[in-house]
Amino acid sequence: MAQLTYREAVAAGMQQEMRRDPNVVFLGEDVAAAGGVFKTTVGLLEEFGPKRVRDTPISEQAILGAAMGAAMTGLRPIAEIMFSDFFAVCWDIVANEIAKTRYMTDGQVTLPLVIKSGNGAGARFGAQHSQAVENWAMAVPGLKVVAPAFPADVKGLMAAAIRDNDPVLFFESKSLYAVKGEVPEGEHIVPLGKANVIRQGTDVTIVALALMVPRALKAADMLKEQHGINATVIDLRSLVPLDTQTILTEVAKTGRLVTVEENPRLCGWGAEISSIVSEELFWDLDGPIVRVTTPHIPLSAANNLEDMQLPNPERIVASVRQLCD
Amino acid sequence: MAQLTYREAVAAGMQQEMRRDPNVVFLGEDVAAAGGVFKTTVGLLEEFGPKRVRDTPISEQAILGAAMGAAMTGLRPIAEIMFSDFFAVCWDIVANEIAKTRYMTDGQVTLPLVIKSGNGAGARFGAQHSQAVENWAMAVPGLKVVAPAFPADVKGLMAAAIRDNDPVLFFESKSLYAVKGEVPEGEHIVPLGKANVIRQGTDVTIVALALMVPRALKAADMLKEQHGINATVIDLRSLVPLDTQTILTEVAKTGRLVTVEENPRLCGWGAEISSIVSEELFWDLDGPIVRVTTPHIPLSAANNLEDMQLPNPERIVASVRQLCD
Amino acid sequence: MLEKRAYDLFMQNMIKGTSHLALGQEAIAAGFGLAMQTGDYTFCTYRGHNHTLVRGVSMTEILGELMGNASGLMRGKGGSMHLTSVKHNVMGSYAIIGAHLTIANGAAWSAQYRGTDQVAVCFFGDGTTNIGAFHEALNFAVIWKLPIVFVCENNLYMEYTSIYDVTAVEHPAADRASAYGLEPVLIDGNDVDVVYRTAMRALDLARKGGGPSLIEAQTYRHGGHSRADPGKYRPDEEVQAWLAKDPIPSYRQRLLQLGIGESEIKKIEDETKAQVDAATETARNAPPTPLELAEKDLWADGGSAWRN
Amino acid sequence: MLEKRAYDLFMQNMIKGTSHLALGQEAIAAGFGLAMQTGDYTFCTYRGHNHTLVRGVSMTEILGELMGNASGLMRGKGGSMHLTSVKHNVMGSYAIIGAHLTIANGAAWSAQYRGTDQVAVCFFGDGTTNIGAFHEALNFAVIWKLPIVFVCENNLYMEYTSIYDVTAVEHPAADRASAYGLEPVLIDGNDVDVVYRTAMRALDLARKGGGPSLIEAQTYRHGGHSRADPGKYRPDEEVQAWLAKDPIPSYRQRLLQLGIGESEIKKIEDETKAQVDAATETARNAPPTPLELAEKDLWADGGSAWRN
Ligand SMILES: Cc1ncc(C[n+]2csc(CCOP(=O)(O)OP(=O)(O)O)c2C)c(N)n1
Ligand SMILES: Cc1ncc(C[n+]2csc(CCOP(=O)(O)OP(=O)(O)O)c2C)c(N)n1
Ligand SMILES: [Mg+2]
Ligand SMILES: [Mg+2]
Repeated sequence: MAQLTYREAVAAGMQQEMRRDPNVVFLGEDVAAAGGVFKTTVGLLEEFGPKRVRDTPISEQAILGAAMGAAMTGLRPIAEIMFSDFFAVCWDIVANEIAKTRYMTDGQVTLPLVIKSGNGAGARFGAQHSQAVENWAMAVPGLKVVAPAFPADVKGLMAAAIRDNDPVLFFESKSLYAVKGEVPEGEHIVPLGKANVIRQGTDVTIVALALMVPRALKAADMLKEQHGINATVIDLRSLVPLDTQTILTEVAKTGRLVTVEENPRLCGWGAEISSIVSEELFWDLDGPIVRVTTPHIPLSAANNLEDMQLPNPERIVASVRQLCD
Repeated sequence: MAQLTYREAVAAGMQQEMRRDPNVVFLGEDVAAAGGVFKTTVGLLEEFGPKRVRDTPISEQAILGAAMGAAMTGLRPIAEIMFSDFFAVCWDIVANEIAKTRYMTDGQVTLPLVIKSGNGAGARFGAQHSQAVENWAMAVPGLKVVAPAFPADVKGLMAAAIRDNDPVLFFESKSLYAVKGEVPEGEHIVPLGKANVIRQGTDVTIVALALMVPRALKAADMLKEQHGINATVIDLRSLVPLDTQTILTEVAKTGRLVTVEENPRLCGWGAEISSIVSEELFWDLDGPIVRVTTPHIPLSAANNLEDMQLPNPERIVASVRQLCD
Repeated sequence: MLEKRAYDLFMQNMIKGTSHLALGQEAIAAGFGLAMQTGDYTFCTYRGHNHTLVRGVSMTEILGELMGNASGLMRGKGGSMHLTSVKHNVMGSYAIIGAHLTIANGAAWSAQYRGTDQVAVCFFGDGTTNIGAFHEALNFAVIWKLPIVFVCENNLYMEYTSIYDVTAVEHPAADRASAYGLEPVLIDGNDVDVVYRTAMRALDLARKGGGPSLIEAQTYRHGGHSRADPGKYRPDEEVQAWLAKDPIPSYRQRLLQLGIGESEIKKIEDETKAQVDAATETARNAPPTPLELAEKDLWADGGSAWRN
Repeated sequence: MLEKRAYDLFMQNMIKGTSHLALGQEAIAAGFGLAMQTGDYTFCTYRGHNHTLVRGVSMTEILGELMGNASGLMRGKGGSMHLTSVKHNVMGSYAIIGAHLTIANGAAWSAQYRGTDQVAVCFFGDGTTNIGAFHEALNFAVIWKLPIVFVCENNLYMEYTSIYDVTAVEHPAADRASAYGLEPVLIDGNDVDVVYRTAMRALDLARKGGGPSLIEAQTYRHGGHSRADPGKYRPDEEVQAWLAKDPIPSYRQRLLQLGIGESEIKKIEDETKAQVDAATETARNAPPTPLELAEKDLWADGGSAWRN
């Protein structure tokens, strides 16, 4: 085990797979010489050279198109979209091309590629550089969607994403980049599509993702200490494939579900999970399913406003208490 | 009352408002001289002239950027995105610029604009020209989202959208363009954000949108005739603002809810409504909330596959029966 | 070889029935089809039936895809706008304007990375030059010196709007070559020999590591944009003038002048017609696509599950 | 007038504290600010503090927005990258590369439609010339003959990558003008007089219905891309050479040569410094943004309700 930051774990996962497979290549804006604007890919150019680690112009469509065409023809590219908000300038390549081509070609084309991106809020970057857009990706059939919360999962899921034969969108939580954690040193793989039950409780199940996971854990501690409420906390890790089994199993035990999403309220993954649980576990529920989300408004840049907009432990606690009363 | 097709009703709504307000202008690909590739804007060039009705290059970002800039500075533009799938090539202008600018500028900028687009499946166009993407829009705070099912609503909601001071995405159901219906002849406005209870039942509430509305109605008839089940059918008409009052009132009466969505399963508007109802009407529900959707796969071009993928009356009937048994 | 070319030409003229035809534009597909090597990649548009055919894909599979049944190239899952045959290196027909230029770059990059001498050839229309992806793709290809040939088939119209009304320069591709440090190449796209020679030069350059080319081939589509379009927005004289330049009769004429006998040509024409008839028959009688295919092959594991 | 120019220059040099500074690029904002008329529209980027200031927005409001409190232009709801002051016709600072070129077109179109003589001026960086929206916006502006001036501030770098490494031509904007039927205009962006004269010409052309211009102004940012960036990727000699061309001392020199007295200049400098100090003080002591603002002004009705 090594202590790595979340951002170092990104590079560690990529490095592991680039060492293993010479067809893994990497491209993006400022990713090579500069090691990425978030410093998630420091050292890769030095180790793997300019043929495999490449800086690009500010041309997101060209970046993802290149990744797609390369994936169709034998490479396993990783592309970086610097801030996930910029998916909006290349969404066609993601949603119309990468997501659909295997299906449309009756399986002729395989697209083993990863798109990594800095996602989410908390850094006062304002409404166009702070969005959590994993729900955009989840809404499009044909994309796998991953969003880790801990450095070990960052490394392991990145490696799994690179080995996967389907397109994977890998959302890195910008606000977690500096967080440290234990990361296995040798080959490390965390399979896609497995949620992690990181805290086992009896009264309520809290489902969270990425930046919301530490907040959910904090809330669970507060609930325990201050209110005697015992919460299960699930770190989803993947949205697609979605580990509904784990969710359903845990909710069946506690009879109550609270989802905690960073994305704005409407059509988030929490709604999807709520609808699954309310359809499939209706008779097991002891109370309404509650979603804690960022309200359906853009994010502000001012510290106090942004802090208020994002779900935080206090709001989670309040929601759970209302539910459990 | 006049008998108009859905496509004629589009032009009728635009014409009504263009006559009323000289600041209403219209741009898009092949919309002027050709009257639109779906013939929804025939006659507008002739009546309003080339200064107000303008053909553009294949430059969706430039089209929507122009609409936005014009709206910021005194005009009320209507822009056409030919197929709603093409929102993916200009999603940045929609989701990052148009949706957020009023908020980010603390209300300094007002964006009275409409983006109209041919949406949805049923015409064998294949996966890149058949998507129902109203849930993409609903997921982004700052956009109003409208999707009418009947010619009268097309005219009235188009007029309301044009008069509205916020950006409205107006989704026209391609498969309904040829459908005729009664449309009021004089000035006609249907307010945004009001769902329409088009059939009143007692056993189950079916909520549908656009192309799914006639199918839900058909299903309701079949349920009545073949199974003695009496369904309420709600035509949502707007996703944002969402008429939750009507939904909650009706579901409270029937105790059961089935949503019928054209979009692929994950993170559709049905999930959002399911989550609202399961949170707010938990104790009034007599059974699980069921969502009927297109499965989470791209759409095929072949007749038989596409037909099977889209929700149809038979599938709605089956879902309702399962719920009501 | 000449025969092969004529053969290609004729075959293309015979595809009937649906969607975005390229009648009148056959010389471009024929010229390139002949010039390309087996390993080269084709990327084309919804108007790509010709380009698919010249790479060796069977008529039955193409027609079957247009009809959307089990005989189709993708058994109806893609449809007429998405013809793809990976085993022929037809890496796809794309229906969203501009996207495939960027994707073709990726295939060219992969060839470069893998050290093969494959070239990617990417066909698109005049209207496509005004969308952002065109610009990104061209710049990207040049700075990475990719083995790729961009071919703009300028048929003077986007869907119903004249390219002149919506483009800041006269030659939508050629007049923009310099913006990417490229030479302008403007050719008669209806002359299959000119197309062939131009293609050979560009392919050769790319194969030798000389980077991308951008070719503008002037041509005309005889019909409307798609099945729904009678093409009435075009002046009659314009249509007539271009019909007179139809590459197929012109090339027939040239073959005769070159001494290929009328009877030989007739034989090819008849054979082709017979093939088309047979393919049409086969495709028409093919069974419908099995319904289970709808849920297949979203993922590389062959399925489409998003949950466990 | 000269004084005013110098004044503008100095003011700009004084903004401290955060984000994407344009130190070294002040001459462009100053020259244009002076040339533009009150009704003209400014569209700029996250590196737009100078451009906002020269249109008359108060230093307090700019600094307040950088600090994210109630004294800010948008009371912290936008942040440093989105400075907007509609009453000064500063129609926004945009943070997603390329978008605002298309939006500026819309303002120009509106001016044209309403028959005013307003011009939209749109500032952007060299790196922006490689994104699709640049291409779409330029072509669109030309075919609609919009009253707009596109100003590329070529400071040689995107974020950390040299523009030469990622661009197919030497002059990312000027070498592409011909792709839109425009004249190439390449100027010394550090000479405020040159900028001013060029701006006047382009504005005049646009005002008279002559359509768009595309100007490439060569300049340099003295610091890194943003607060997070020390700018180490740039060769020392390059930085030194450009520091020597700093527009502010150069212009001071020119003013002296033109006979403006040292004391007069000093006076302006001191006044400016005092103003900056005062504004900093005011902004720093402003109250936090009221929390209720978070839910305000998503919609024109002042609220943010998505349901009834
Ligand atoms: C992004 C996008 N915008 C619009 C369309 C609709 N559309 C399909 S074909 C076409 C015209 C394309 O013109 P051109 O590039 O000249 O090709 P041609 O059809 O003439 O071969 C348009 C506008 C599209 N498919 N994708
Ligand atoms: C679409 C998009 N891609 C990437 C970025 C990240 N980004 C912000 S500034 C910048 C560099 C822009 O370079 P240039 O246009 O030269 O402007 P400068 O910062 O030098 O003024 C980049 C890549 C962005 N904001 N938007
Ligand atoms: Mg064309
Ligand atoms: Mg720059």
